[in-house]
Amino acid sequence: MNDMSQMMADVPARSNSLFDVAVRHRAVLASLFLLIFPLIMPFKALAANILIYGLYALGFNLLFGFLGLLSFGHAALFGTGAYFCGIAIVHFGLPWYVAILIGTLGGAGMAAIIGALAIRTRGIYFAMVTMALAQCVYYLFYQAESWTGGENGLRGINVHVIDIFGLKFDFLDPLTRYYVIAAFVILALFALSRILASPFGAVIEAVRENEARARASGYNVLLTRLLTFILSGAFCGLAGALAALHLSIVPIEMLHYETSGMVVMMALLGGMGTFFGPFIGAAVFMLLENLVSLWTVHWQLIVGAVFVACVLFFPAGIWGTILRKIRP
Amino acid sequence: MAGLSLDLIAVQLFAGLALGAIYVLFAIGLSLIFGMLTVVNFAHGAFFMVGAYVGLFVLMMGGNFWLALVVVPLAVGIIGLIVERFLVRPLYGRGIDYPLLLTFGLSYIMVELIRIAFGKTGYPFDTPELLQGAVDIGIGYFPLYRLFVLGAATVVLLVLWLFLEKTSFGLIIRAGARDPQIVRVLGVDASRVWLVVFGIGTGIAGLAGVLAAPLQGVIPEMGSTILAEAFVVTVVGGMGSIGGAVVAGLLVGIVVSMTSLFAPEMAKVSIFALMAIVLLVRPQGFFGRAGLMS
Amino acid sequence: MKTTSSKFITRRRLLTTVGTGAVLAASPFRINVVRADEPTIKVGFPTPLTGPYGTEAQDQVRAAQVAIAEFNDAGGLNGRKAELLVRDSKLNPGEAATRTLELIEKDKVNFVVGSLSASVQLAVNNITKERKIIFNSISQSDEINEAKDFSRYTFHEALNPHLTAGAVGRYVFPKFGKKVAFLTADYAYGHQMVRGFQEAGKAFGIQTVIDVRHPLGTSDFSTLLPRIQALKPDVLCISNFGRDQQISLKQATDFGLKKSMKIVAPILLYTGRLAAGAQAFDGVIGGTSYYWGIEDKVASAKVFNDRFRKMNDGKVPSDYGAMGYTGVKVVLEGAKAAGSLDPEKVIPAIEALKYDYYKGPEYYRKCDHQAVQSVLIIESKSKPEKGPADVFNVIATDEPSEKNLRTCAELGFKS
Amino acid sequence: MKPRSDTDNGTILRTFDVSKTFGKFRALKSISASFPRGAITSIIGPNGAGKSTYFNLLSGAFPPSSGRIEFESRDVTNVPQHKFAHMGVAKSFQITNVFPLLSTRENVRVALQALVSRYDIWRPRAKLPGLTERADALLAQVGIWHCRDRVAKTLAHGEQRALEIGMALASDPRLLLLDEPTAGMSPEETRVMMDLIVKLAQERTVILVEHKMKLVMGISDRVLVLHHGELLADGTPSEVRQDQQVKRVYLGQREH
Repeated sequence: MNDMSQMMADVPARSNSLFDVAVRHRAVLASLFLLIFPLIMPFKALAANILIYGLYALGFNLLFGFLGLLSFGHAALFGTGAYFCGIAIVHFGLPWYVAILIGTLGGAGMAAIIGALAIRTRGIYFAMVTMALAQCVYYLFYQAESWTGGENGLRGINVHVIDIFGLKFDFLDPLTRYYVIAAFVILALFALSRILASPFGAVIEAVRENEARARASGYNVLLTRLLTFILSGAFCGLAGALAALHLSIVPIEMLHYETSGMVVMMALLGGMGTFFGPFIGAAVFMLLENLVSLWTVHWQLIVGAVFVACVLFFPAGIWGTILRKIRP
Repeated sequence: MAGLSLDLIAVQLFAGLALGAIYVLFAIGLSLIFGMLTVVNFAHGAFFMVGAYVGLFVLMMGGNFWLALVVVPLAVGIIGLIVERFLVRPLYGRGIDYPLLLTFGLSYIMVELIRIAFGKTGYPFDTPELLQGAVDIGIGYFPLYRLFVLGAATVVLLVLWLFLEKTSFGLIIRAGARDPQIVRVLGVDASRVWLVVFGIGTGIAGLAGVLAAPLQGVIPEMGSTILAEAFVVTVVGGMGSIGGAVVAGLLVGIVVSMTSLFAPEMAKVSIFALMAIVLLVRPQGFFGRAGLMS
Repeated sequence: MKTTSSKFITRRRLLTTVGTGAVLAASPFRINVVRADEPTIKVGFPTPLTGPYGTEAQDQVRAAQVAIAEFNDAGGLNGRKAELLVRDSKLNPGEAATRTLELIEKDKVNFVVGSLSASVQLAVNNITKERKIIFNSISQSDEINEAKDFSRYTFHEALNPHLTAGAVGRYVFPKFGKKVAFLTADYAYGHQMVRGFQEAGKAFGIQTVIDVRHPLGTSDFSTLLPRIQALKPDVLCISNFGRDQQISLKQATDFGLKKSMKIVAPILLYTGRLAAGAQAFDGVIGGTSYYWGIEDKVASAKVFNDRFRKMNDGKVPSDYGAMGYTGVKVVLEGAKAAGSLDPEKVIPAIEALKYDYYKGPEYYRKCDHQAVQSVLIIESKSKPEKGPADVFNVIATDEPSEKNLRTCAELGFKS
Repeated sequence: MKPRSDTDNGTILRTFDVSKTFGKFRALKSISASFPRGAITSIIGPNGAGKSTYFNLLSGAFPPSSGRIEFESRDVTNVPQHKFAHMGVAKSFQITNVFPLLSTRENVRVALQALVSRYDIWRPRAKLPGLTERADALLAQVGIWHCRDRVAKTLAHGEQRALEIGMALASDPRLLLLDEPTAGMSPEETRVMMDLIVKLAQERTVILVEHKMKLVMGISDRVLVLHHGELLADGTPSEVRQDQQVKRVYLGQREH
């Protein structure tokens, strides 16, 4: 994974070049960008979807890009977040913010279960175990029809008003809905930036760089992997919860292994192991799909070709390639 | 349980074996390519599908099923050669992620190209007249064509085994599967070996596709379902182990047929549960080498 | 063989296209460019152009365009023309919901019509009802009629499983016997079909010998069929859809099941029959909302078929495709009757419609907005006689009647 | 041979009848030995003698197949590797083993951090007090402070080995285990390394595995000789030098 690791020394250092200042305030810069983002997108719901899938890819990237573990079962974390959030609202009538919390915890909890089982395997086997376990999760939610709606999906996650400190926002208004979702994504960006800059962030890096050395230095490698997987699950769970609120439904397809494969594509397209890469990957992927599918029903051909070209010629991904160019 | 009898269980077991033979046939190429090239070929399902369509094309051009059985593995194998030479080869030495992702994207392209050429709807693919109908196998009736597929799979495995065990090229391949360095030491152009292995692997996938066509018709999406099943077979058997793929393929067939009998709605998830359990107990699969790819 | 390689455009050209923002007219499914003069009536049409039902979806679009053309040729709504905004739902409820949001929030459509598959239709319905937009669904499900998912903005032009399976059951059970086996796709649609068969079968005293539930998207039924064969039922009801149906019928034929039992499917798909071939479907009895062959007996079918043929190089419409026509026609005629696009006025207008657009008389039941309509009972021919489209015989017609539907109380509506 | 009956104060590490088998291969056969505190003990032996296996058991890389290991009178037989650093045991690897893409200073900082913060996901790591200063001090101690800002993989071989020892020292270990610290080094680099080891041994116990017998005789207080997985000799350098069996093994080696 050398190619990817090349651009990973992404830790804010104390220097005052423009580049380093930008890196240190990356979450702030991203937040500013997200404010104007919906205005340049074809439509608001797509902008919100890009945020949600971007966050999903971000969570995935924490595990894949930063720790170096390729999971093919992340749909289980994303989907569990969505279902838990949806079920909290539909079956328990809980307020939206509690539902988001439950969705986030659901993603983390599912990660804890899958992680505890899979964490001892590595490489391709880790990818396969996570895929198999995610399929079992799919089946579980599929069969629990009275809770999840089964194949029909969960409907009725109807939140009309978002109430924050007495202020009421119309959640059916597309722009408002976007900003509410963006607020959570921005929070997540800050959290992720902090995690990466934290002592634990250094441990993640150390384990990716050299497991044996990390172990000899006194780090519990398995526990580090598990905790990273759980953190990744929390981000993906939050993304799922936001998706449930955004679309007011949870389709069973969210748990499908294609949803797991998609996030791998997004992360690679954008540049794994970079902070913004997955987000950019998600944006490019979804925009491409959106634009091309307006123009031809054979959009998968174009998406596939772009992807293959990316693997062959830009292994660092879009953002990774840009970073290489602009990094002093 | 209504209608359970020993005969039924015997038929069920047999059906499981026959189904397993198809899994084996499909997974063997995947396993071969992985063992030799450490490429996890996500486009394997697409090669399978292309095989069925090439077979269809042969029929449309006025050929018959038997001709298709010869043309398909050659044609698909050649596509495989081209893919290896121009797409996969530049990625050797860059870890397993890149070939995996490349073939993932490639499968999108192949499926879409087939849709463009043949349309989105599937086509019927009639069972060759000689092999139509069901025959009494002593424990019940079984479609003649499925027996034929079982036999064909056995023949392919036998030929592959002879090739690997008895030819000098096979020896190089086997040596290379154990230690890729050896091939270079032997003074053989390694890239030629990889090329041929990829061609053989995809050729067998194509053959599996044309053999499956009379069972289920052809449709651009037909490769995606079986790909998941083939991964289960390959992983359970131990990635890169051909014997493992055979054992695991038959086992998966039997697991599917037994769950079909007692809890049919769980038939699909049962194989993933099997894979999860096997991997948790024995992470390298039945015959896989420990530590490979870790 | 259909070749559409002319649509293949190089990547550079794509980039130019995207760069200049011009959307090329390379496909009939592009967004129509909005005309500047008078705001048109916009009908949003999410449908799965990509995915396994792409053929049906394309047919739905073609038929819907017939309805738009008719409306515009007849002068529109006081001169206001209608246009169809097609979006690819990719057969994914999440994508369908996003596309529906686009249609409502960005394109400001007046109506939404379409969908194929229960999950997609329920997803679209959840979006439209929240935003008080009229949605006419043209895909089957029982849930959409139920109080939990229904809203007054929801209309259901398609058949529903209860109605379809009931109609087929009422025809089949008295003729072919009481021992019934089921092979069912394990999801709501399949379960509802079985329930429909069993409810209809009560009157005939049928006995269920087994209900084998297979996972959705099964590509091999060889491990499921021997058991059914061993039980020797009189009738085997195969309740699944699309590719599952094609493969299960093909493999049931291979296993020789047709020799000892009558195979029945609640819905026999026209496109499915074309894809799977005559051999697999031979002799199978099923239901359908529409088959072009009724044009000899039903005048409106003749008119519709001819318009469709004229706009589509002589092709005939498929069952699910034809519903794209009525689905759109209903909302536009409703608007015309109301003289307005205000949903609150259009809803009572549609509720009051008594129409015969393509298959005989229909109307919407008040409580659940289900189109009360006939179900055709068809049998697949062993080989086409009059051209490749001649695949079914219509052997009976289950006439429209509210008593064939579940009662409003059963659906959870308080009277 | 029985372990010497030193008091626990005098013995830092002991093994009781430890064996290790890999499949059918018996790499180590029932080794009992004790390691005196404050001394430099070398484990020597020809290739395939089981030195590295023994070293790995002592450093907790994997548990023995049978037998027991005690560190400061505490049973550590099945204690996982990552806990050794916290008990006061540190090791360097036979093949160079640093974090290749991190800077030299960051390498040591990460090692230092293991003792103060491992699972904190919130506070900025830059704010952990004193880590950078201590990292710089350690780099100075092992003589590569001038390389502090370079990416580790660009260091020269000898510098990387020094860095490794610097990382091992991060936990301020009472016992330092070194696996062939001079492997692959030039004579000049070797001399620097040997001086460093002697200096480090003034404050802690050192156990080192070495292939080159001559190198360690001069600096070791005790020497263990392994041969075919068995303990051949155990004593001061001069005792070992006089041992007939050792002579035979090593002379025999040279003859080949």
